[in-house]
Amino acid sequence: MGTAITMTEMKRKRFWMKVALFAALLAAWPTDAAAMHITEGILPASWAGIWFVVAAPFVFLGLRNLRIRSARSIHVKPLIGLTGAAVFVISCMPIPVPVVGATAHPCGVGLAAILMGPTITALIASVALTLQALFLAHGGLSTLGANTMSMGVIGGFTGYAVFHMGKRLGAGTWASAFAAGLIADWATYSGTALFMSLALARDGEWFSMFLAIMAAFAPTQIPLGVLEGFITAGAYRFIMRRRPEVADVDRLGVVA
Amino acid sequence: MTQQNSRAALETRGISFTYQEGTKALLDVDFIAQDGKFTALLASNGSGKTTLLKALVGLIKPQTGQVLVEGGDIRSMSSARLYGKVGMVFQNPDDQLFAPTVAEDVAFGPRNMDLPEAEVKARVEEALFKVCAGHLAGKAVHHLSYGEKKRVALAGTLAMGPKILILDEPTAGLDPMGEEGMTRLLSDLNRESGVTVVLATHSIDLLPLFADRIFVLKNGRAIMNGTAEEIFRDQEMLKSAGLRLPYVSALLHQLKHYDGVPINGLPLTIGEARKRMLEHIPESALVKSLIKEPDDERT
Amino acid sequence: MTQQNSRAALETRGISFTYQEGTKALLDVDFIAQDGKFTALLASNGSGKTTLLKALVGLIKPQTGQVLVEGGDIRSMSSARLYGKVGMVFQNPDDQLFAPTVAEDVAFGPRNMDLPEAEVKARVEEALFKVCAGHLAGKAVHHLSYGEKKRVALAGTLAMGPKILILDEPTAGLDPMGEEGMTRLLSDLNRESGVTVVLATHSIDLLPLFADRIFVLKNGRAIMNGTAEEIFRDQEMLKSAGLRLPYVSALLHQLKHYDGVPINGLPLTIGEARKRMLEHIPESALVKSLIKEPDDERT
Amino acid sequence: MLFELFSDIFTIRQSRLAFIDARVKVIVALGAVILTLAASSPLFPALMLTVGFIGAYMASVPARHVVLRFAAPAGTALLILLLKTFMTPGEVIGIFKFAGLGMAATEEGLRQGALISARVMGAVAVLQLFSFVTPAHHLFRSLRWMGAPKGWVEVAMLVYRFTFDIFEKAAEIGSAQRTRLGYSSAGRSLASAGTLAGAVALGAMEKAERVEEAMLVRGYSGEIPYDPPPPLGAAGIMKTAGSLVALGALFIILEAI
Ligand SMILES: Nc1ncnc2c1ncn2[C@@H]1O[C@H](COP(=O)(O)OP(=O)(O)OP(=O)(O)O)[C@@H](O)[C@H]1O
Ligand SMILES: Nc1ncnc2c1ncn2[C@@H]1O[C@H](COP(=O)(O)OP(=O)(O)OP(=O)(O)O)[C@@H](O)[C@H]1O
Ligand SMILES: [Mg+2]
Ligand SMILES: [Mg+2]
Repeated sequence: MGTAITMTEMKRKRFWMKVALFAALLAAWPTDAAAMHITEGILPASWAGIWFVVAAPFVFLGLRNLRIRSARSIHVKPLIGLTGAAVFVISCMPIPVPVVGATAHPCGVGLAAILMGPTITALIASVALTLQALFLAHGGLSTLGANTMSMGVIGGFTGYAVFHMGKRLGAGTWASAFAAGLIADWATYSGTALFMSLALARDGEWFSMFLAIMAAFAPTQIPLGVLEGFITAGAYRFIMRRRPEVADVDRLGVVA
Repeated sequence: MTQQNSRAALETRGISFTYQEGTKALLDVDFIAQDGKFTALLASNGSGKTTLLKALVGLIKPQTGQVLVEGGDIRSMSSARLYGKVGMVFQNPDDQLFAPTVAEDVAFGPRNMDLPEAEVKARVEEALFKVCAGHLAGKAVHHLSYGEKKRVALAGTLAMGPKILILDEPTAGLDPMGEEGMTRLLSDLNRESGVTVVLATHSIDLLPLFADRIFVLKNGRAIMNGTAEEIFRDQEMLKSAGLRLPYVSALLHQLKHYDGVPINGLPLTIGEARKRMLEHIPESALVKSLIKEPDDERT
Repeated sequence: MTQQNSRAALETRGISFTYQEGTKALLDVDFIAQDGKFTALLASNGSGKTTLLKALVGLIKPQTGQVLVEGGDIRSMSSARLYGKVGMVFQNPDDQLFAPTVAEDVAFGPRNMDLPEAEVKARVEEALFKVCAGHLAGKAVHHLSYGEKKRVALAGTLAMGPKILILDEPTAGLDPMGEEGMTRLLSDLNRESGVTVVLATHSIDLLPLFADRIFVLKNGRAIMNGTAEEIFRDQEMLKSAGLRLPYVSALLHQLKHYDGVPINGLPLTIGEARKRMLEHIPESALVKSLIKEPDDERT
Repeated sequence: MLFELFSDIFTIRQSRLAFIDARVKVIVALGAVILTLAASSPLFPALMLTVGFIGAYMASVPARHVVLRFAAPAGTALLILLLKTFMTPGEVIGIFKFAGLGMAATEEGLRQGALISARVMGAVAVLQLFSFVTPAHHLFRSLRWMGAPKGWVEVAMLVYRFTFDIFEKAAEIGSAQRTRLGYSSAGRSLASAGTLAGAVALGAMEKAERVEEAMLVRGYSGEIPYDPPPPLGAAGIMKTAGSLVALGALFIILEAI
């Protein structure tokens, strides 16, 4: 496979056939594919370190936020701990993906971002990812920085932004939450694909690698993102209908 | 209804279940609930009651053994068929009310059965009426009291029209009136509507006394089954299972075995106990003037 | 300890509390718990027991009235001082165990009191010993059974060395053995260690009988208070508050008022009831051969 | 399925590794992961994989559980191997027919793929062995001792503690929905899953209020106190340094082969 620029028609066709092969492999693998988190050991030490450095400020923003809000009101820490645990549990719910017939897991960051705001979401994501890496062998410690970046930061901030943009543009709460869940999920998976391709590819070929990984993840992630949109919207609507005062952003949210 | 005999509505044959991390919650349990009868599982905390009930409705799959509903293995039953026949009410009502309002919540099951909307409405109304909660239909679920939530949760299952009703600790957390009301409700459902009732409880003084048959579990094993009289007669067994006699029976038991009053049998209810006690009090000792007009508070 | 009389450990003066959405949960409640005594709040579901207990420890602020702890208004007390004196155990143990292990959880309170680590360790050990849970120290909280969690939650409060212990439904959800064990534990703490015990319950047959004084709530009002004998003598009041007699008393009550057996007073416990019953059974009717060697199961 | 794996029961079983000071284990495990990632041949990672399996066996972790935990990373490792083998330019060592198309495997690709796959499996094995023999609360205590941000550790402790409770609640709600046919079609499943997620999140927020009250009456004033572990001590330092030196030596030897 040459560089993307010099690809002939034939090579291009062959490239996509290979992508299809990997997609089939991924879908056929009995456990849920590791699309959401970068598995331990994939990133070379240099890239692992870079993502730690990039993600750290966001987690520290979350910590700062936590500290400021805790100083103001004592209930914030248990509230964030409990809501974090809930998001963690939700992200472990098995969702049957219709197209490929496998089950996958929602990432839950869309919901987390709506309920808790983006920086707290980054903090919670780093915690949940650590626990997952240790007790579930999902993701990893060396890839914690990259995973926090793709899930907590990219997923969290896009989810939050989409939700509030949607509401500002006059879309209903349901539609905004749906979009937030969907976009946060897809953003997370694009981030993961981007980081993996950057690390795996040699000079010049990263774009084709990126496309290949994206394509390999697509059969599960595209429908999963839609499902996650529905779940996020359903969950948010449930909370709003049951206890609208609880979902008051100022209690949990982070625009502090 | 209680006459038509000995067809098993629910049956387990030698089921065992071990939780993923190693707790052996059920060990070779044979359980039978006869059609139209009232069957109770009586056991102390952590004996496997909830686990057994979950196995009965296929929510957990025993590693060995078989679960039969009306003679058919539940593994070969579609969930629509199974849950059309068997309804389950869980212990914590907060975990089973998921619609914003009572009426919507009760309608959840019937709607999922693809019934026409008119039929759904009728069923919701009927179910709420049965549990004396008709006036709650329009209320928001989280504004209900605990006792009300318990009754609405029951209505949500009744609305699906199950022939077999399984309940986990239906009276736990209820006050005396709630406890009595729920017990009467279940007993009526069983006697009047012919619903087969299976329930788990660790309360002793009221609920089990209504059961046609009681199964006692201990550490995941069904160590005994029989009528209430049979079960409570075996004090050794009760003690080993961490249970005790109903208070009234304990009084009469002590009068007999500590004081030598030759009481016949082992009365379980207040009414029976009164009769037995009067046999030993000379007519001459009774004071007529004490007797008040009896009201309807007799149990 | 129970001799030193009539100093109020806890007192409310005309407190009323309305929840944000409008439920009037407490209405002009006067409550007193004497120092060193065992005081019970008895009421049906939703009568305001939990709300009152929370007001006693300052978790909710009554809109009117005063709460006094050892004579001092709690509004003028630092939380460190207040919670050094008054400990509260909530109903659901899962909500009050927040550390990963039992020992760490029990140490939470003492550490917040800034005690030196050696003292913390000693207190944790002692508290766990008191609730018979010494062997659980190293266990993960989420691996405990329900009864174990209840006892550990109590230990977490005891470790802070409170002179006043407040408990919300300490026996709810426990099986017969657990219920009895918890009741005995609380009674021992009260009698032997001199801890003032205040608890809320809607179970009737065991816990309230240990109380020196019982307060009955109804719809947020304290409608009566007195000794167990006084409370259970007033059947009208009990009925209106949705309560009932203990089963044993109900039997004797019915024998008296439906059958005319002239029973003295209103026995509440099995032991008392036995004595009263024997007064009416002629010596000649007793059969000595029935008497077994009494074991320790008498209540 | 995923959640069944989330179990710490094995760390409670007694094994020799479980008794080692958690701080030593944290440092050595991190060292092992870093060396695994730095390896330029699959040998050192393979050694770590072996050590991981032997350790799991010593800690009497059921084989089924080990297989379950390794399944997903193994899938990823295989995928990487294939991706690399067939998508890296270089000297072709074989052509495989797939769907009428020739796929060229290259030597360079195979080499790179094998290395990355080995790193994945080796690093995962190190981490899993660590979590099999280290109770979570020891980990939290070590992290705090090592100067991890207090807020982070506190949140992690709460998340860890309540995950189990909340999972049970989620399972209960799911069961209640199931018995009322909430999952009897795709549309209903989706609606039920949304409701479930909402009920779980709301339940957690409501629980947080009760937890906070329970913390308050036990003197909580904003920070969860902890008991700092004693200094690592000469023995601990020796153990850590010894293990790291041994790992380093093995690394150098295996890299040289
Ligand atoms: N999800 C679970 N995972 C692991 N072990 C469990 C689980 N649920 C229950 N157990 C264990 O299985 C055993 C039986 O539990 P079960 O809930 O069936 O008892 P129970 O009789 O219903 O008790 P209770 O009266 O407290 O409700 C107990 O030892 C319990 O700790
Ligand atoms: N957080 C709350 N918000 C609004 N209303 C509440 C709240 N907590 C309780 N209530 C209401 O206040 C009243 C008293 O409740 P409380 O919990 O004090 O009763 P209780 O006697 O403890 O009942 P139970 O025996 O069921 O525990 C009830 O009507 C209840 O619905
Ligand atoms: Mg149970
Ligand atoms: Mg209460």
